[in-house]
Amino acid sequence: MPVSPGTDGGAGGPALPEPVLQANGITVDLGGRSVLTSVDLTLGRGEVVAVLGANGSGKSTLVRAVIGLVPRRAGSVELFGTPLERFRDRARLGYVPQRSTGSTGVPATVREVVLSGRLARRRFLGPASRADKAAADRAIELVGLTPLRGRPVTELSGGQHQRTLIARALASEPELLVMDEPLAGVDAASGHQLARTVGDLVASGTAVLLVEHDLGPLTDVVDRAVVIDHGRVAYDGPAHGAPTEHVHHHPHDGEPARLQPLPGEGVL
Amino acid sequence: MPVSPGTDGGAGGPALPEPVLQANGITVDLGGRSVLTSVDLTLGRGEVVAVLGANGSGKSTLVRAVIGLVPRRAGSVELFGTPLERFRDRARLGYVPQRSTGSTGVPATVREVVLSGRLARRRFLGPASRADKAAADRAIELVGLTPLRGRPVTELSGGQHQRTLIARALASEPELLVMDEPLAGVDAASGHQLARTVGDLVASGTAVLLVEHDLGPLTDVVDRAVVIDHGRVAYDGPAHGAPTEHVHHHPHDGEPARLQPLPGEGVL
Amino acid sequence: GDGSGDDGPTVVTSAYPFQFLVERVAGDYYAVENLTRPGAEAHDLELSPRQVADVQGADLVVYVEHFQAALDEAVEQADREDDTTVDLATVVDLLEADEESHEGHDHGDEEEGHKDHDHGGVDPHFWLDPHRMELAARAIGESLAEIDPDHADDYTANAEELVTELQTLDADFTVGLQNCELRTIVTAHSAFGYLADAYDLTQIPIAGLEPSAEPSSAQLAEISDLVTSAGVTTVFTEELVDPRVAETVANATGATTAILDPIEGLSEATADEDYLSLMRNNLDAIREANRCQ
Amino acid sequence: MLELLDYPFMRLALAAAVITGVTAPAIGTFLVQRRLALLGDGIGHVALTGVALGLLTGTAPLLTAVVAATLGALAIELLRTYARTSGDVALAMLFYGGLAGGVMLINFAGDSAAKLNSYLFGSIVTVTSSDLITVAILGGLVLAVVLAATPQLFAVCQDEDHARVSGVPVRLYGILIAVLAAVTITVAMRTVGLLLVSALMVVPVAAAQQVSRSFRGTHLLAILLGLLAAVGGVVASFEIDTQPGPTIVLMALAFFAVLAGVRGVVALTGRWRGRPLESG
Amino acid sequence: MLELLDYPFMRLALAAAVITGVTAPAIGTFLVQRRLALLGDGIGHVALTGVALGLLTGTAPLLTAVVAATLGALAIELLRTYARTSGDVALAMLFYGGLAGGVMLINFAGDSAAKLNSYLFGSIVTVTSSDLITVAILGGLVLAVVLAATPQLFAVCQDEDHARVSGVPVRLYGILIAVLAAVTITVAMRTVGLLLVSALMVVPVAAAQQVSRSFRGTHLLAILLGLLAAVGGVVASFEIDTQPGPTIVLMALAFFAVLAGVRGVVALTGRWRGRPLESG
Ligand SMILES: Nc1ncnc2c1ncn2[C@@H]1O[C@H](COP(=O)(O)OP(=O)(O)OP(=O)(O)O)[C@@H](O)[C@H]1O
Ligand SMILES: Nc1ncnc2c1ncn2[C@@H]1O[C@H](COP(=O)(O)OP(=O)(O)OP(=O)(O)O)[C@@H](O)[C@H]1O
Ligand SMILES: [Mg+2]
Ligand SMILES: [Mg+2]
Ligand SMILES: [Zn+2]
Repeated sequence: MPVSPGTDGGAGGPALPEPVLQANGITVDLGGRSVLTSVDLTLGRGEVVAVLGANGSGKSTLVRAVIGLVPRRAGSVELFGTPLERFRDRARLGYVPQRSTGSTGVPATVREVVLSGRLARRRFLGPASRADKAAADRAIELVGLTPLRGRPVTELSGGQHQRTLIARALASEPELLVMDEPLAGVDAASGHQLARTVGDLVASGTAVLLVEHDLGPLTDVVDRAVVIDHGRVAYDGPAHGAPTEHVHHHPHDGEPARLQPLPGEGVL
Repeated sequence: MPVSPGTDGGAGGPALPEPVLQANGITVDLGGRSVLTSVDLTLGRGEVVAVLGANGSGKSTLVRAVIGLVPRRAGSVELFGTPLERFRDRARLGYVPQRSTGSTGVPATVREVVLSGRLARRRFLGPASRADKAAADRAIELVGLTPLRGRPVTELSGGQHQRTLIARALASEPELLVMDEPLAGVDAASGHQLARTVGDLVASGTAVLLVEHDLGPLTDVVDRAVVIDHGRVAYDGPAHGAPTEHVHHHPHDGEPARLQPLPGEGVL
Repeated sequence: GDGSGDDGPTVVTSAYPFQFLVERVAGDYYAVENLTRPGAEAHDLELSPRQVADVQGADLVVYVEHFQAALDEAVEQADREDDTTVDLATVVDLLEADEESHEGHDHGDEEEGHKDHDHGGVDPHFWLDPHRMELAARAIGESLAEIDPDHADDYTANAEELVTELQTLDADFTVGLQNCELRTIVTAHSAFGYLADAYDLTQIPIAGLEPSAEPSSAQLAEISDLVTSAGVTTVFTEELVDPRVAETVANATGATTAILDPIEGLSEATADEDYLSLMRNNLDAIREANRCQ
Repeated sequence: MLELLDYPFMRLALAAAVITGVTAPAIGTFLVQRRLALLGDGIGHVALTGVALGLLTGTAPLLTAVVAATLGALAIELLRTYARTSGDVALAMLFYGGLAGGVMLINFAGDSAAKLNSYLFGSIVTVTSSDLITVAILGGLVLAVVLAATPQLFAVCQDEDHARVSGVPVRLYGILIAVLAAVTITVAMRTVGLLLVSALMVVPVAAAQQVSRSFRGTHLLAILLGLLAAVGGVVASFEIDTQPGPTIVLMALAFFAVLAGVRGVVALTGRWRGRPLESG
Repeated sequence: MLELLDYPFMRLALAAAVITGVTAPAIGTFLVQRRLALLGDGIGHVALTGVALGLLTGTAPLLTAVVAATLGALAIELLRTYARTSGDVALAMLFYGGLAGGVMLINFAGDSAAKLNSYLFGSIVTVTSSDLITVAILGGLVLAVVLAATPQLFAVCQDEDHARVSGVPVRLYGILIAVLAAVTITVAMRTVGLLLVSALMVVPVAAAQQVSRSFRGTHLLAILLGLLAAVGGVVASFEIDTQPGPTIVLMALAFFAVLAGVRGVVALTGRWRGRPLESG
């Protein structure tokens, strides 16, 4: 149920509803290497956009750049109409990182980690409110970890850990949910459950930006696909037309991909 | 091209070729919790067995137990006819862990990490032989990382890192290759490449034990599937008959799965 | 330490030489509690609660202020009466820490900084000068007489007897060190400033007041040159200090090493000695090293 | 045992023990979570340089020590962020830099700085009432910040990226933790001793981890154990006539050993064995 | 500058500097890789307890120090393996346990242990020729082991699970690293000083990391930098009249600063910018 037009949201005319995410000309260097070059990305309310592309094409870097985790060399990002630099209303943002990052010296339970997803919504002082706890428990329920909520995250299986991170992002009840390979290591049942959850969120107006290699159960909820190749947008259009199986470079060469991007249109 | 019979390799009669892996009654406790209960697993030469099951069912624990990374409370494991405890010929074993484990304080390049896969084959003293280096480079080539082989592994994307770990396992030219969700985060092209590689290995007699939620491009090479549910074998039989989509427990209960295992036969 | 201090009159001292003085002057009337000398390691300058209680409960405390931080704090905290606390620093005249001996170290302009804190800059090893020990013995006698007037005469007599022995020691040093080929002593750390001052010797310390401080290489080279040019043939080391610094200088100059005891405490090897016998050992050692008649 | 309360200094020591025992693990838990368990000792080394600088320049040494310690804590955050160094390496550089710098400066400052330790190292049995006030104010401040900002601090230490996305000024909080730790250590080392405060930041947390499974549980249990070790250590040091600092530390280590043992026995005898597997 | 060679102790110091400068980073690289950068300092603290024990029981203090340090190194491996403690916490426990134990024992040992530091801390300018032989033998041993077992040590430090699957006796190698480090430190602290040897185990590695991208490159560059800092520091300390230990450490830190700066400048000016992206 996309609200804004799929292919060129925000660029069409001033009368359209303000896009949730508007990124223009994003250019990122990592370790002295040019990783993204002039990438544009727009996301409307209730839209689900999948970022596709080969390993190392720059998908994670792109989503990290639009939420401010990676510094840009050039380009601008607006979230809900506010430039990223001045964007304070962080509760509207949820993020699921690729692979887990948080291994720390003190144990923390699933519930504690998920509750930390409420951070941006909590009043500054005092313990978590009832609403916070309820939202966290609801998120845990959604990923099916309720029986494990008192378990330290270090004692989870890979997929359980991944689902904990999904729950943490859901707990903040975001209007823009950014997920970097959320299905990696997650079993089929949980994948379908996630697809249902994303469907419900979208119905309530949440926009979703996700990175995946294989959309699997999420295929049906995705409105639009953006294919990244060598740090550039190679395709931006309807999901069913995305050249997922074809944009990849031969593993042995160092040259740019040979497939010519066909912006705005599927090649399959 | 399976060499030993699919469903009951090693159990049929003494005339059969010695199984590559024979595990009986494996029982494992983790953190005071019973994770695996009396699991049997047999793998013949050139056989490809996929371990399937829901998150937390015990797949990783099973593969880690059969290669000695997790202590067993009960049960026996034989590799190439030798009890695991006395098994010294480690070069015959390759292992790809679920999610990366090695983040260390000193940088290491892709090539250095892959070369460490040759450890069990190297002569004790002196630098890596030419054969070692050639094998490492071949493995890097197989996963398509040749242009990145001098890159520190900390500067790789998620999928590139995963492929480095696959290359490390391939570098040892193993006769038993154990892979825990090797495709997680790997793009479609590399997935197909891995399937081809596994096919070639199997043709040369290598046995493969792999854990996956979605076999994807590997579907065709898998001979047999073992479904684990709540730490027990719920199915052991031809891959095409495995109840992948059905063995999962409802996320909210704490009870055993309701599906009755149908050993030796597919349910679909 | 038995803590309470009620089970008999006690005097607390902070170092062995003071313990020696009090034991001689107080005779059997007071038990002497010598606080274990805290080591130089930063973390362990700490007294036990019993020792703090001893400081509070003792009839008399004999110490040198600004020498052991932990003891200073305990004394300050105990809030003792003035006449039951003897700070020997106020009795004898303490020398500034000797800086000249390290030529090439000029801290002239930096001195200002230290003026507000009188902690640093003072050399506490006054007991190596017998004459200052006489003053300390008399002061202790007077204090004991004040707090225990019943036995005042005994304390005075004991103090005078000790002073006589110290005077003899002083005389022996004066005579023994009169005609020497050399007037320079090279010591492991600069503990012997008072001794040198009293008997017209020049001390070349290898390390500063803290024996554990690492010397600089240029300083070692400089001292080696000084030793050679002064014709010194013996480099002194200490029982309780690692001899390697002294040995390095000795090796570099062809000198030999011998032991000179700063008498900061008794070790296992010197358990049977006392202050007086140790001082005489020191005298013999210097006479031999400096070839005195 | 009540005999020890007859001594005013023991009453002061007990009060200081209560405050230190509670404050040190309260902030220390976050250090352990960030894998900077040895920050306390590192700060101590740098404070030494600060004192030497103070002596050289004629500034109040305690002030320069606090400044140096704070700068050191900032340096660690910067090294972790901008140079390719992990926390332990950044700490090591601080250690050795602080120590080497201190030793060199002392050398320049001359013999008069030899007693510089006395600026730095206090002892819990010689705490004065004005010391106690300082420690109490500082402890109250640290506890107040920790109580108020636990969710933020937890998030920052648990997963920096996620905290950043949640709008937490990650670097600011990282610096807050480091500076709180630095100030606590510098002030406390002067009153109750460096060994005591830096050990109480870590050992009770390690002990609590043995049996606790949640962050909150670990945090609270660590504070409780810190309190018990501090008070128990002061009492024991009085009874068995030892220095209170090491006694408290050894008591905390004993807690660790006991709890690790409990955990080992429970795991081995399999009290939980056969418990039905929770599904997920 | 050649003037310094006139003094026999400077010739010995230079020889000791060469050996320490090469040996310390050679083993230290593996400590950094295992995130145990502060192991050197921890071992030093435990060795203190060992010396105190030796003095108490009338055994040779150096022997008890080596034994205590080795046991301490083993304890760290055990804590990491069996207790829920990360490396830094295990190290911290060793630190504080060693220190508290040492202080308590010194207390019992009385006066004669007061100068116990001098049993422990040497200085590179007071190395004797017999010291030099000890250090050379030890250094040769460490280098031989490191050279022979680099692939195994690398694998163990990089990914323990993978090393175990490859048939490397992981615990044994972990212990080998710890014990090698413990023995090196205990012997070297007595001859060249604790600060020097423990800092040279870490700082050159951190410096090398700034510009090197491979393990081998880091290892070799660290050894080179260690050697340069050690020799350069001895020479500089002679020229500018400072203690050699801290001078060497500060020189190594200066290398770090320069290389970190070089890296920063290169990254900022974007020397690599626009370089075609390697595919993967
Ligand atoms: N260190 C641990 N301590 C206690 N329990 C653990 C530990 N590691 C895993 N478990 C539990 O053991 C069970 C099996 O874990 P395992 O990692 O084998 O699952 P899995 O089948 O590989 O799951 P996934 O598909 O998520 O990788 C899970 O319920 C998990 O929570
Ligand atoms: N820290 C870093 N320093 C330098 N280069 C990096 C760094 N991190 C990633 N890169 C490089 O940047 C490129 C893009 O990485 P990114 O993680 O965005 O890829 P991705 O599209 O998410 O791939 P994957 O599908 O494997 O997750 C890759 O070529 C990678 O090697
Ligand atoms: Mg990615
Ligand atoms: Mg798994
Ligand atoms: Zn002295």
